[in-house]
Amino acid sequence: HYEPLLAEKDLTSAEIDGDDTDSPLPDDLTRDDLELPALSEPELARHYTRLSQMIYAIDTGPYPLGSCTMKYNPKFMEDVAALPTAAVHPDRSERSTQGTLELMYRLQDYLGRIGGMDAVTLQPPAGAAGEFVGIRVAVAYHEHNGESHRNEVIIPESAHGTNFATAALGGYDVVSLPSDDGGRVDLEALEAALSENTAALMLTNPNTLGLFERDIAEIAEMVHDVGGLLYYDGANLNALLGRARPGDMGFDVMHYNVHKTFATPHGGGGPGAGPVGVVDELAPFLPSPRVREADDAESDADEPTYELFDPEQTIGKVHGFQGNWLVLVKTFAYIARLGDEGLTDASAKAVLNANYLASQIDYEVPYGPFHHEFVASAGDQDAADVAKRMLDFGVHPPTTKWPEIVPEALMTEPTEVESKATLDRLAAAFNAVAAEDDETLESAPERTTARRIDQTSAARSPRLAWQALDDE
Amino acid sequence: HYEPLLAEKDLTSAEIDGDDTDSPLPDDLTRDDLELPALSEPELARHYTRLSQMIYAIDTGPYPLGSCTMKYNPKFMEDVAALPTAAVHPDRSERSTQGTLELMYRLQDYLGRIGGMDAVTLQPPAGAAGEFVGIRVAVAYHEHNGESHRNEVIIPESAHGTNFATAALGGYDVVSLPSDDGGRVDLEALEAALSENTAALMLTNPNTLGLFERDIAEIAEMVHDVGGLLYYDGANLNALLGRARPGDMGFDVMHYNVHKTFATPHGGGGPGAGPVGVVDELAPFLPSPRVREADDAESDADEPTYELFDPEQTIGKVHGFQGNWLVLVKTFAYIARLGDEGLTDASAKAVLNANYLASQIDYEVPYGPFHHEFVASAGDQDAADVAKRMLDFGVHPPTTKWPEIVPEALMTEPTEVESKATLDRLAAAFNAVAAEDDETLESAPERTTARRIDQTSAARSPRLAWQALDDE
Amino acid sequence: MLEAVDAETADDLFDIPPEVQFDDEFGIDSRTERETRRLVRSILDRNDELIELLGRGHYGYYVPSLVDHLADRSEFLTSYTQYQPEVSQGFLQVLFEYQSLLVELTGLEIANCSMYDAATALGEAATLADRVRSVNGHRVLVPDLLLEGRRSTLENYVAGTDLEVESYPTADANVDLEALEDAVDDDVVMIYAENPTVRGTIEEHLETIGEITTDAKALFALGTDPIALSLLQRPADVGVDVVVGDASVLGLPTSYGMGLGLFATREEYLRQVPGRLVGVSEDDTDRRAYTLTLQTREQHIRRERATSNICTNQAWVALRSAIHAAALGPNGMIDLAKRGVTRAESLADRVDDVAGVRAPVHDRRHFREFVARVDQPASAVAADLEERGFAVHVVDDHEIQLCVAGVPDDELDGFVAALEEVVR
Amino acid sequence: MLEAVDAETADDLFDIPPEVQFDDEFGIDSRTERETRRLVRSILDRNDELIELLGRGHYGYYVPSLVDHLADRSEFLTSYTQYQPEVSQGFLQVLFEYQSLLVELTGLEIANCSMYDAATALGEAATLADRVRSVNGHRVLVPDLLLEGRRSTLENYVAGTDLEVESYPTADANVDLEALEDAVDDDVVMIYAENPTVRGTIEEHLETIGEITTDAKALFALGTDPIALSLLQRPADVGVDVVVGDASVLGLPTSYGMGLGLFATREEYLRQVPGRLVGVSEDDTDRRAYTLTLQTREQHIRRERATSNICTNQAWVALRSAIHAAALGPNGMIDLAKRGVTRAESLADRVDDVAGVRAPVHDRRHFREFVARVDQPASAVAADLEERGFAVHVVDDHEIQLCVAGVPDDELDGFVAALEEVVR
Repeated sequence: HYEPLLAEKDLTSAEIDGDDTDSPLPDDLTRDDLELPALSEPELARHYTRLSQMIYAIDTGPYPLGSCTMKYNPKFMEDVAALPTAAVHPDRSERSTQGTLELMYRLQDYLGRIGGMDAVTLQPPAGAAGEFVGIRVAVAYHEHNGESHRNEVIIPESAHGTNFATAALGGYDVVSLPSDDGGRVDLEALEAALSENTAALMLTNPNTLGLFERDIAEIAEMVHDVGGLLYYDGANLNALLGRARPGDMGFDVMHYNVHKTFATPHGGGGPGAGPVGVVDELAPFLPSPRVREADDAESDADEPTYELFDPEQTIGKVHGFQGNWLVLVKTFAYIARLGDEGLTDASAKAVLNANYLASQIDYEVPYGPFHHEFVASAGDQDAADVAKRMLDFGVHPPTTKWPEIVPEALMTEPTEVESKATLDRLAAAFNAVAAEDDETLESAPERTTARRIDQTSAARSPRLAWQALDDE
Repeated sequence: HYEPLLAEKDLTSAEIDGDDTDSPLPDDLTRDDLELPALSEPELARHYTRLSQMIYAIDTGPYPLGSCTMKYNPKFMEDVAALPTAAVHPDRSERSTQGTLELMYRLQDYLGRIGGMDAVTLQPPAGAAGEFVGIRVAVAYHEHNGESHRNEVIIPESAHGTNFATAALGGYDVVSLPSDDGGRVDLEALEAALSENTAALMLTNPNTLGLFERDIAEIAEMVHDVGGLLYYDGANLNALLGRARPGDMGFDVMHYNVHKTFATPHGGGGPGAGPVGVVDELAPFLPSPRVREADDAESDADEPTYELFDPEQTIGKVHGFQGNWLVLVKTFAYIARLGDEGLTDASAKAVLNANYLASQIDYEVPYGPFHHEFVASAGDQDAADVAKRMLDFGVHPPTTKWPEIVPEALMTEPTEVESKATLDRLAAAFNAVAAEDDETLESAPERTTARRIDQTSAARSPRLAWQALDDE
Repeated sequence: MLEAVDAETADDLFDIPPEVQFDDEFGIDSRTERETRRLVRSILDRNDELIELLGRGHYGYYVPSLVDHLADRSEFLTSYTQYQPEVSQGFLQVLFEYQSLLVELTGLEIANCSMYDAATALGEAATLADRVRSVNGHRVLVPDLLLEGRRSTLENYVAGTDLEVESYPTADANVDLEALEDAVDDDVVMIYAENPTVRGTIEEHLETIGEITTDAKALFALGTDPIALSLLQRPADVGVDVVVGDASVLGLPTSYGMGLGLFATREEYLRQVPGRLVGVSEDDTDRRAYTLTLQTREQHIRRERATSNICTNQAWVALRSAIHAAALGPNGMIDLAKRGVTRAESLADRVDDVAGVRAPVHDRRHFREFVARVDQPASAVAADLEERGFAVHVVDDHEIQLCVAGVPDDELDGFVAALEEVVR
Repeated sequence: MLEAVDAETADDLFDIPPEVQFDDEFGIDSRTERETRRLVRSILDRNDELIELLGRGHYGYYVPSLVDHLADRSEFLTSYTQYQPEVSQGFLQVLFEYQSLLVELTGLEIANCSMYDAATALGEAATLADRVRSVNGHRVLVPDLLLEGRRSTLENYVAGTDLEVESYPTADANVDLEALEDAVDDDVVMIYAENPTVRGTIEEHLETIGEITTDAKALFALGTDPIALSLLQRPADVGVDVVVGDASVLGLPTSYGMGLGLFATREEYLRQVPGRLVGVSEDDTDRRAYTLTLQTREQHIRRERATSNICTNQAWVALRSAIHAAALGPNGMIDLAKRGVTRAESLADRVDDVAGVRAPVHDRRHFREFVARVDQPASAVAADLEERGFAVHVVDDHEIQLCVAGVPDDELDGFVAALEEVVR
């Protein structure tokens, strides 16, 4: 299990103005040379095929990462995204891109229905970008209302790191909110945190412990009472599909992680997409452009026509064009495939699977009742070591050491796609590791492509390109 | 590296007339039940993904199988075969399938030029099927000439097994021809074998030792003098592309292994295709239908139109429809991509690579000068053991123990696609194994998915389906 | 590299006498990958886009996307025959599972890894019968309606033997039992029937045919396919000795007749089976391992005494077929088969309602396809339908054949509307 | 399973107060896979098939088939971020190689794994400048021709800082050096320029811009892309501190603006870099191993003090881009870039020959695209061209912009012919 770097197979220096070439540009506008591997197609096919075989993926086994919703990505979604008719340039006329506009319009509509939101933008290219749109919309909304003084965003301690980072990027001060004993929002602490400076509260529901925030109606009222907005982080939406909608709970703005909830593949880190839904009152601030049905007096076609428009008080753009279009096509296909029935079934199975898996493992699960994910505690074991050792059993471990409210957290989300047999295999891995001693854990993994990797030296003397390996 | 059988994951018995179903047919026309695995798409994706990772393939490393020409299969060929316009039914009208007919016509033409043949059929679905067409054409030709008494086909000892089996299937007696000291056709033995009963001589050129049959012109004359036909086995055509053509050497009929010479993938055993080319005299006997340009008085189109026709004395069909169409599309694409230049370059590199590799290995190579392949001798070592041990070095071994003219043969064909670095890696594997003792060889392989497999017990008590494993 | 081989150019390495050297050019242009793709696309774009109500041995069922994505994994696509089983376990297991699928579907004990297609599988069945026959006969009986491609291929396969192919009559597109009994004598080595038949009728008297065959000490060969087998009588239950047919109804989209020869038979004929077989064994560590087995039947070992000349087969199509079957599962396969019955019946009803059309012509149960009688010349009707975007079979002067496999309901609606216009 | 969790149905497991339960339906139909594919196809079929001479930040270069086939391998497609590096070595190596490619192209020491696109990368460059600035400035200078999507995104990114975005004038579509010098003062933290510019001109005075920026103690940020970088001046050679742009010119076909944010910078800013970085380390057996590194910069560790809020990025597009670059090799990349110059010049010449058209508008060297002046209203010309199957940019009342990237020669011929008809 070792594949040399491309650069170790070949490095060829091609000169721009060497004897063999004929540059169309004067010397002073060009570089001198370019040194890169020059390899044949067969060599490249082997390189990437071999590398692919050194990757754990949802297509090779279960991937129960809490709050990451690694569900299976149906293959047909790739086919629709690969349709030649999907390959259009963003600067084409609306008249010549009715297909793209219709799909976007229908996806906006689907997402609005699923989230209980009045208006949706598809532009944000990831969840964090969706959060950023939410924060920018909050800024614009408060400014529009003459309330530019609001400078605080309240975020539960157990929230995703992106919430904090996004609020900061948006220029807000972060007010961290502790949990109550049950692992939920502490209403008293919230009361204390809320003020006339509150711009928004960002919340995940179910939260990162998998717990539904039962007081959500009251929370919404409290936030709204001080003039703040309630933001829904869509990372855990999979738990609620067809059961509850952020819009109905009082959320004003939310993002959808389509690569989590709607099965677009994670691609080793991206691309995803983070559409944002808002209530009517916030719709004028959404990024431009959005898609709407055209007022179609001229057209005699059976089908409605669609057009782009700029929301009245738009915050402008958060992406050079319209976001991750190909991901949106897959999202649309997934929702159209499942429909009401499939989506509601997904949340049922996701919650059942999480509860079943939790019931089968020997680690303690301190909070409940949880939904699509649970956070077990590794107790005396080091959660990171537990994870490494689980790799030896051929499964991917859960997210570890977060949320910190659970000591040595093992944050586990099996998703609806796993069969009982696979859940049992996961439980067996958990339990085998639970019975092992620290020495075994510390020396894990031993059956993987690479053994335990030294993180400290990687960070202390960073070597971030093959050029940095020259002197080895 | 172990994946349970589908049936070990699940077996579900579905009843045709159970309580839940409603058969549209009376009981006596249906079966009772069907017991098969019922698994979800994610489970299947993992099953086949994991299985695929337990397969050595040209996309994971070199595959130097003599006479099998395992060359890299350019990826774009899959794309053209997957075009929706390629998915037509064979019973459609000629008018509505001009695209298919044009492609077939042009491919017939390409193959004719490459082989120096006057007429080509694309119908045979594999090389052996192509041989069978050749034999059936020979039968028909001789019958047509009132020479039904011809009942012998002469085949060199070192020929492919299919030659013998095909001649026998065609009803001919096989006359086996020994090689001369140089590894080529022994002209005296040929003289002795030829008679008024000779229907054909089947020959590969270069032969399985990689040697060009230098006396081919004389051989052709000898065969033709007794009224026999000369058949060219196309397995080794890759060596001659653009250098020499069977038609020019005096061959009357030949098959092309498109999955060897023209890079259509082997698919773990098939499908391939075995088009057959013949000289004018034999064209009337080819299978029906073939494709020709239509006499196009009616049409006012710029483009010629094409039609199917039955050769006058056709032998009929050797496939229910038109053979392996999707493979033919890939073949056409490969030839159209390479053209004269690429094809001629392929044979040059194939021959250079074989000669270079032979020069780098420690095993003796008794015959020469060879072309695209060479047969080394494992000497005191068992060639089959050598092969198993080579697997441990991460490369695929050559074909072994054949042709028998070389003791403990290692029949090696690296093809034109391998780089010098890969050839050096192959040579290193050969040489490492050459230096090892018998014990090591006999216990090899040890780094593979499965260790050495017991062939005897597999054949002695055959278990050929999961149903046969029930009592384990 | 040239230095190592002592040559100045690669050309020096060729040992071809001047008189047979090729010094000309093929006259074939070299193209970039993109140009080649555009060329092939432009050629194939000359194929009309038609909705095909076509069957008769080749079917365009919808193939789940999963099949493409998994089968296109390059380890499957670019590997060779599994002669080194230690590094081929994945493909061997796939083929073993494919064999097992066919064993379940047919009820017979043995299925091979594939023949080329239904026609060549039929040819191989006849040569098997020739090898294993308990009588000294030479007659192979096939239905008079047999597809020309199958009949002709069969005749080629037996041309080198002393077998002869003869037709027996059909009655309303099923086997004419009386005529068959009349035709049978000691000289018969194989009787071939189909279920469903080429005209889509379901054969109602398989059991009797089995008895007739047994009485004649001949082999009963049945032509069918995995989807039909999911619902129709299990061959082993009606005395079938060899099942042949095209398994590419699963896994392969419409592809101009490219197929996957299904071949299953009884255990007693094991050593006479043509084609590759995958079996289970153990490796040196006593773990289960798969391997090609009984290779002594095959051409590369047995040469002119092999059970067949087949070498390259349709392994990758078998993979596709196995994945498709697995994706359907037992209930999905049965459902698909049932819809073949109900949708054919429903379309026949609707077509029968069209003035000037009668369907089905045969007073039988149908599977997937049926023959309709049209008052106008069938070829004119077909041509007019083609103008409107639909392809149908012309099977006789006033008969067309229609197949529902793979055609969605809305397209069938469109077809009925087009037919109404055409025969108006 | 229900028994194990002590529930009668999965519904019992939900702990949602009645007042916020959703008891209605979305009103979204469920469909089979095939129906869904037909639905999406039917919607997208409403897109006209046009030959696009479009660029301005998004390019439709031909992507070799190899890229699709390798990137679609499901281990790449369906894996998560490499937080467990021991089972992610393959993807980490790919990203490491991608970083290395950008290091070679830019001459800078550090490149990250990806931002979303050129616009967001520009935004991140500004916040980087904000963090590392050696002056207390607040001005970010960008060209007046900057694409609206980039400018607006940049403004959103700096809205939470005290930075402000200001335009400097351009002269004939390149930087107006005098005007830039006039605009610069101590308050400037970043100067952004592009090469090629949005109008396709090649920037001729990068070195001087670099000097101006250095004098101002500001960061020099350059917008470009990997194909341009293969031929044009190397950023490190002209004093560039941050390179941003869209690397999806390699690897991704036209996709409605979906991109791959390129981000490379100098080693001194390492700890302030946004986004993921892959580094080399060793495993317990002392073998080389790859891992995400310097994660303390990132949001999941550093939360509100992170260098960026980015989490999900464009890793899979980076894979595609890396494969495409590898398929081209250094000579292929240079050739592709050169053709961007020669083909744009050639098309400009031909277009200039058309009566009523003048091209290029700018008296500069061009890369890949150029602006043409048309006597008729540009929007009418564009609409007429669209009728004939060609899409072009309208950039002003009488200006259209034409891009040759990815358009084969024969289609350019067709375009020139169509243009002649349109302006006739």
